[in-house]
Amino acid sequence: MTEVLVPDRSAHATQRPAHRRERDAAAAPLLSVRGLSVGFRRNGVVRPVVHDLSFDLPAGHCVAIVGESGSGKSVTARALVGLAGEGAVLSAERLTLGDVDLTAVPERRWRAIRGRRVGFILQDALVSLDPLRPVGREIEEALRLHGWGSRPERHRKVLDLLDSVGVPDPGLRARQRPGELSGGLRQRALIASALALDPELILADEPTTALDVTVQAQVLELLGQRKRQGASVVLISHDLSVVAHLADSVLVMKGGHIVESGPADEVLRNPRHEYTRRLLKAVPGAATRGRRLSPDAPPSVPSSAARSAERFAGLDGPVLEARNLVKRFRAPDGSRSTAVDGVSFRLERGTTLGIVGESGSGKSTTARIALALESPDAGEVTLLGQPWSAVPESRRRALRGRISVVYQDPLSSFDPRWNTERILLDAVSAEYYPDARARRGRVLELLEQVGLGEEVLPRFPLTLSGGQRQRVAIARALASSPSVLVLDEAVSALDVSVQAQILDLLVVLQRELGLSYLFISHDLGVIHHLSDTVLVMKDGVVVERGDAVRILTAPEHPYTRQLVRSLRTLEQS
Amino acid sequence: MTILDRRPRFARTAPGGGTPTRRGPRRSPRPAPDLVAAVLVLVFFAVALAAPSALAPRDPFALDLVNALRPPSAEHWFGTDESGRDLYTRIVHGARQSLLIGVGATVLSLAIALVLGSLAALAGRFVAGTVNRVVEVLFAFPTLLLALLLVAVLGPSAWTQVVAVGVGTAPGYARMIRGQILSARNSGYVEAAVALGHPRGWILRTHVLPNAIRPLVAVFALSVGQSIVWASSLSFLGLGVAPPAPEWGALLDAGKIYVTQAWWLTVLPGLVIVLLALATTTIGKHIQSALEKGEK
Amino acid sequence: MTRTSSSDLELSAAVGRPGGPVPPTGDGGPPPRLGGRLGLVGGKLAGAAVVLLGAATAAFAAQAALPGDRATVILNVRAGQAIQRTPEELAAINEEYGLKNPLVVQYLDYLGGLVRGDLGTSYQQHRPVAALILEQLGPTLTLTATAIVLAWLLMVTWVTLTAGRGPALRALGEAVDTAAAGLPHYWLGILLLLVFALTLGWFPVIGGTGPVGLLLPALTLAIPLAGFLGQATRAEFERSLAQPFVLSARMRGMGDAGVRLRHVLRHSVLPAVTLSGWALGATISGAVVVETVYSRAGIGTVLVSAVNAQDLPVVTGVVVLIAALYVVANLLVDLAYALIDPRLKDA
Amino acid sequence: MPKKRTALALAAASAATMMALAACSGAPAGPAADAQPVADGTIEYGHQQEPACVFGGWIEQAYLSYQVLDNLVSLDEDHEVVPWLAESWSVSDDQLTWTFTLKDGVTFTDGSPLTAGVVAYNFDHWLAGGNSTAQVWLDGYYASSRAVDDRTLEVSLSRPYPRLADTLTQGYFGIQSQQALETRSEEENCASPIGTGAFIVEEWNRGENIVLARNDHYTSWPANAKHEGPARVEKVNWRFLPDPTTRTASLKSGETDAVYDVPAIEWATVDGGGYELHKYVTPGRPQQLTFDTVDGPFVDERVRKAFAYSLDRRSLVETIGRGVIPYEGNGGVSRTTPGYSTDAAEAYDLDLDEANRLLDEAGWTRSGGEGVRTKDGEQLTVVLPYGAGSIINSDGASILQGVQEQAKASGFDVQLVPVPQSAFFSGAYSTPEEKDISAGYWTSVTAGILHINWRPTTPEAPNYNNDAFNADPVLENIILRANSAVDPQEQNALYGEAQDYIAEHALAIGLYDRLSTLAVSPFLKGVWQENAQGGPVFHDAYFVE
Repeated sequence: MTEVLVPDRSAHATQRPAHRRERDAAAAPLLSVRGLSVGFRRNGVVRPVVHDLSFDLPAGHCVAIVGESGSGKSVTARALVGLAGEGAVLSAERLTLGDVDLTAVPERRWRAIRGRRVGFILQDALVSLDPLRPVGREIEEALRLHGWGSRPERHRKVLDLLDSVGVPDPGLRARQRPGELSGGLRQRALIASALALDPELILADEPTTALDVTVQAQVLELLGQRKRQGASVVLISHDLSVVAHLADSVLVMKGGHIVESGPADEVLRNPRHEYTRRLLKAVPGAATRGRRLSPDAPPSVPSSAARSAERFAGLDGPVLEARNLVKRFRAPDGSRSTAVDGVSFRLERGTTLGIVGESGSGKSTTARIALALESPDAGEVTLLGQPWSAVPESRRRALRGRISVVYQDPLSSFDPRWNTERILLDAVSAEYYPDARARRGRVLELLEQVGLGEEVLPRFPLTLSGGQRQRVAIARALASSPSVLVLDEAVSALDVSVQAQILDLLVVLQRELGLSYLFISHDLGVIHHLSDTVLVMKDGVVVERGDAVRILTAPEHPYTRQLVRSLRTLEQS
Repeated sequence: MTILDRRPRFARTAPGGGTPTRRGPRRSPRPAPDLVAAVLVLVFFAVALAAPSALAPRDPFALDLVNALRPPSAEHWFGTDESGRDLYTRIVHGARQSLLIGVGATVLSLAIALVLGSLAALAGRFVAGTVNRVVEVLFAFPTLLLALLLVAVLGPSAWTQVVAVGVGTAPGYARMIRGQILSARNSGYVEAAVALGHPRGWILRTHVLPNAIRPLVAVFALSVGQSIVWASSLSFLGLGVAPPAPEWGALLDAGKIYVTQAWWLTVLPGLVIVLLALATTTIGKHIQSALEKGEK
Repeated sequence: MTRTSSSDLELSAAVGRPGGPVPPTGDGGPPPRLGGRLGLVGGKLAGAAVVLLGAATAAFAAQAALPGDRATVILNVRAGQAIQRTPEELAAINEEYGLKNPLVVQYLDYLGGLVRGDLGTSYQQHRPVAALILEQLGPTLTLTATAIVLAWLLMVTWVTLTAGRGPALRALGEAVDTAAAGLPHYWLGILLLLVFALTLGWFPVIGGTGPVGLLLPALTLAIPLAGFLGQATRAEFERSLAQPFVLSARMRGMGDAGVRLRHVLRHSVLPAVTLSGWALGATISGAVVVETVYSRAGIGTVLVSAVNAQDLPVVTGVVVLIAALYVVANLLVDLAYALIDPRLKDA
Repeated sequence: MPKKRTALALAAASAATMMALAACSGAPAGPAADAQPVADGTIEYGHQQEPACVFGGWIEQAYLSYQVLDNLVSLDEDHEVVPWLAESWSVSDDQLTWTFTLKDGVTFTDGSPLTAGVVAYNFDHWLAGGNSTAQVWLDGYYASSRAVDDRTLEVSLSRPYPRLADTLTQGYFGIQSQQALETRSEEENCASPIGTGAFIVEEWNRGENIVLARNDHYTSWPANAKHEGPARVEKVNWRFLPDPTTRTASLKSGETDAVYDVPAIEWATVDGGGYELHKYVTPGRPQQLTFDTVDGPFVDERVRKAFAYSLDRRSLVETIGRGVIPYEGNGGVSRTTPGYSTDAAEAYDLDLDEANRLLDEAGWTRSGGEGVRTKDGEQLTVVLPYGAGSIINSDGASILQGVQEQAKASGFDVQLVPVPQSAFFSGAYSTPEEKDISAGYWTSVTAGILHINWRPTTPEAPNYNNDAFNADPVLENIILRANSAVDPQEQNALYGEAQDYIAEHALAIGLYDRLSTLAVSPFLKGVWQENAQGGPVFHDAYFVE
């Protein structure tokens, strides 16, 4: 076992583990976990978060641990490399990596194991790589720490690594800092640093979260490669489609317990446990259009609230229309960039217009212009046929009630000093509800519409769950009985089952209240699930527009094709 | 199964522990001992402020020439000064003046800062720019120099100390408030309020200012202690309240020539000042971290 | 990350600085927010002039507001008396220094002098103020500079050793920071002098301007400063320790010490760097006290005696000088910033 | 816990300090019995205050200029005037003409010769404001001076002034080179006046020290010098150490060879440490309180007396002065001044009953013998401003606080106002309306100071040095007669009479005598305090080892 731990200084170090692995594969599994429990001690009390977890991982295989936030999947991963965190209490019957008993490894030896035998990939390289250092040095550090080669050797190796993870022009990239790289390159660099020494075990914790679909596909492909080369992968994810893509076997975790485990396709095709089924059903996409994602029934919207639908029944024509919007921004260094370039769209009453695009495609800016929070440099927006973006705020105010917004992160859109009641009362316009009792009545009505109980009123958003917060945000958006609701990545931050509930809610609300949605998301699945018409944006330009089903089944523009393809690759398999 | 408690190792590997969303160390729900200690200290001084005689029945001015320069003892807990006055009594009775100076200075300072800071953040380009410059200039003045000048103009007195320290420390707070207001103004909830169609003035009143001013609660606590230190520095330079008033800095100043023979005259008053500064700072920090948790 | 920390930086700064105020950060916001600080240096130089003028004006105004007749003061200071003076006596002095000119004239004369680099002549010493100040500047600058360096050494060591090491050490670390930051200069000075010079005799009682005599005064300034920088740094340090990139570094097999020194430290000193700019200016305040306690020559001493004697030219001279120092210090900070956090250049 | 921990730590630190202090007693190994004088060397001398110029009207300047300038005459231990630059002098019978014969071949350090003409020029220079204190001394007596020949100076007076010679022994009357005064800039003459003295100002590091270098060609030592010839040491490093604790400590730690003004609290430790202690009670006006006799409650003599009776000044001074600072009851002049009157000194002792009686009689009443007295609605509040840190040192401040506390007993409400130097020098609290009591001292070689302090102040001829603001012809008459009395006995008697008069009418009461103290290392011999003002004399000083 010491033999394993002595860092191998020979330049061929990267080759040897491969041979060894062939040996091991036949024999005992590379990673073997029996009865792993992890808890955190606070004020003397140990609060368990992982219960009696057991699995074996043969070399060259991938096990996925699936679960929603708080299921304990991340802690499990960290526990496997002895970094479960402050005050962590770990116990295990058996915890072995190859022939090393991980339960008996002192800190010094851990260092030799981490990065050398176990590579760990975290989500979001923007924060997972030191923002102050060039990525090259981060990767080189991994080599240096394990005494790999000489300085020049390491430099060459870094370039090779970057190249091997598909980073173009490694020489340049190595000298850049994470902030200067695109999300995709960044994530690749991170992977390069984690896999620098070609570890036999790869722990990937949400490696694709917060990445654009196209990048996701590439990253997963990378991991797949390593797997084929014989590395074992523990994949942590909440995203079943990702799992489906890579995993040989799946562990479904809930509340620290494994509720179901088995071969990937087994579990994903016909799940036995009710929770797994829910998760699977909750994934939105082409198949789910028009059906409910969540088993629990959405709230029944009181018909009394339906009046807002009628209020503008008389009018026809689009509720929201944008013509050739252009918006430029000036960067601190003085360079100008065009965020939105000639975007036009019509949002018809009672329908949903989805805008899909990757980060930086200008979709959010478009939304802000639609909300008249940003004024376009050129072009115009009209709301309910009346001038909107062109007129001064004072004249807009009267119309503000007709259009409202729900953000990705509701918390930051709530004044931290206000509790739910104050937030909602503030949103209920005094002109329709002059006296206090009527206003409170309206607030209760709103809660009912979004399926919340009165008990949330005194609570502060901080203390609410993500789903509840988003419901409060929606309730606030509905308060003024708007005809247009702008949903800017409104469900992107939510766990899949919660997301399902919110999506269902939105569908019902639209039907009952005759709302029109401007729905912005980077997630094709969600867009597909909800939208009637779709706008595909790239670099501030609309590259394709049209009927949702048509676009997502028969895309024309190459970019759209690429998007859809990457989505497919994730879904099938 | 065999339970192997690995706590020590994991405790040692704490740095890896945090998750990205966590800001700084979590605090235990039970009141931290340092907080308790700090509160106790403050309570003591609060009593000293309200009813000094309750803690020290003696007359802080009474001469006792026979017992001059007695070291601390059961009879005189903190010893006596060159005229045989009881130091403990004087310190307790000095609390009122010292604390009021500290609080007064802080209030004044924050008031000034609030005006300047709001202007700098909210006023028109020209006014804001000018105010910024003014703050900048004031900031370039070492607090003590400002104080020296003010004392020279107004003559030394408790009131002067309040003004000197208040004005001297205001610019920094002004900057802070400006920063707070700006960040509040760029916040999501302000945008949300705009989207709801609230008028600008209303948003300023109901969202921006309240949220900007919130941290001042903490700053206030933090600042009182520091103001006392500053004020006492003035007294120490002989520019404070007139002796024989038992203001702490003045005590220290009077005691310093006896330092080699009667250490207590210098050490103890200083200790008291430090203790108080410590207490207020501690409480301030706790409020601050409570607020941060509230905002995160 | 720096973004989220900005408000805390300002708060924690308020925590630390004796007297509270937060550091100068360009035009108010925390440095990381303003893009390309280097680009702003030019603008700052322009602003610097304004600051200097403002400072000079303020000082002049303050002195003009002083009670009593300046000619009388000059005479009394020279004679060590405190009495009224006869008109004949006063006339001569008023003539010599043009004290009877309208304030505006005096002010303009003064500014004119400033532009020519002439700060006027000391009432007491009959010497050019510029010379008088320059001769005293050396000791003070040495003192403050040494103090700041010492403060950094103390702070970095202490924080790196104690930050994020579990509740007990953290509590101790914070307690020491807070205690140190709260120490009044004069008191600390007396204690150090008492213990190390008067009692143990390890250091000379009269510092003088030699290196040996420098240590105690410098420490007196450094310890509170260190505590105060520590408060700002510690918060940032623990925040950085909780950052994912730290975790991934550990995952790469990096040891605790390595993480602290190679990754975290660099992030966590940013706020302290900002504070140091202000500190150089502010330690002047401390210097006034410290120089008194250790009977050192220096600007502080000059200042106090000048204010006491209403030696207007000297006082205004010192003020302008300090304002200049402050401006320079901040330009330095901007540079240091750009070095430590290169992101600002790309911004 | 953390907070407590630090608190404890600090407490421990201070405790340690205390222990250490208890342990330390700075007794240096004195020189061997057979220690031999060594040539040259530099005297490290720690002085208290730094004046703006070397020569001037302030005693701090007198101390300094005394090293650099020579006077016409000097004062010896027995208060006899002895030759210095003048080898002899005589007075005309009408007392109006003084003739000084100067030493031969004395040259200033700028090479110019010392002539009667130069001295005459100096007299006029002082009177023209060249030295404000010299000016007030001679004002009203000096008429003119002329050089009879190079070595003979004739000073004419407008009124007899028998004590002229004594007066001229003070540092304010140092003789400077006319050439220097005329040709050099004001700055140069301020920083390094040119005299014939034992030392030359070599350099002045403001805020730190003045380096005095030996005048190797020194020929004009005073008759009471301890040795003949130039100074024995090469240099004197005259350092400015304002903080008394530091100053004393520097002597104990051997960083200085001599220090000025040992604080009372340190006296015992220095004394025990084997150091040579010099204590000089400066003649002239002691630290005293003068009552404002033209405005406020003290216009009534009874109230003044009551105030005097309500104080136990002796025990106050002796406690706070640690037995080092001498109590002085006399409000006119100090015990070492010729013509000192003990009667005046013992005029008032603590007598509360008498104090209360007088106050009741004066109409200042109070209920139940408690609190502050009042008279037709007005409180018996008296303002006592003092020049904190300049005229009154910290010991003095403590004593004044004692006065305030003691006066409470008989129903006075004394308002102590420490006036910072700047305000003080700017003439704040200099008018009768602003204050009721003035505190202060004025060193002087003769009781002639009485004339300066008590000359009537009138609209035509204001005397701003008269703190009583009175115009008392009787007192003036006594003093003028004294000033001009030729026979010392007669003169002393008259000066005594004046003091008794001041005491009798409680115009001023004494507090304590101003000390000029000097502590010298056992390795430095021959340092003495000159007898006019108690400044240190380094001309004769030498090291032994």
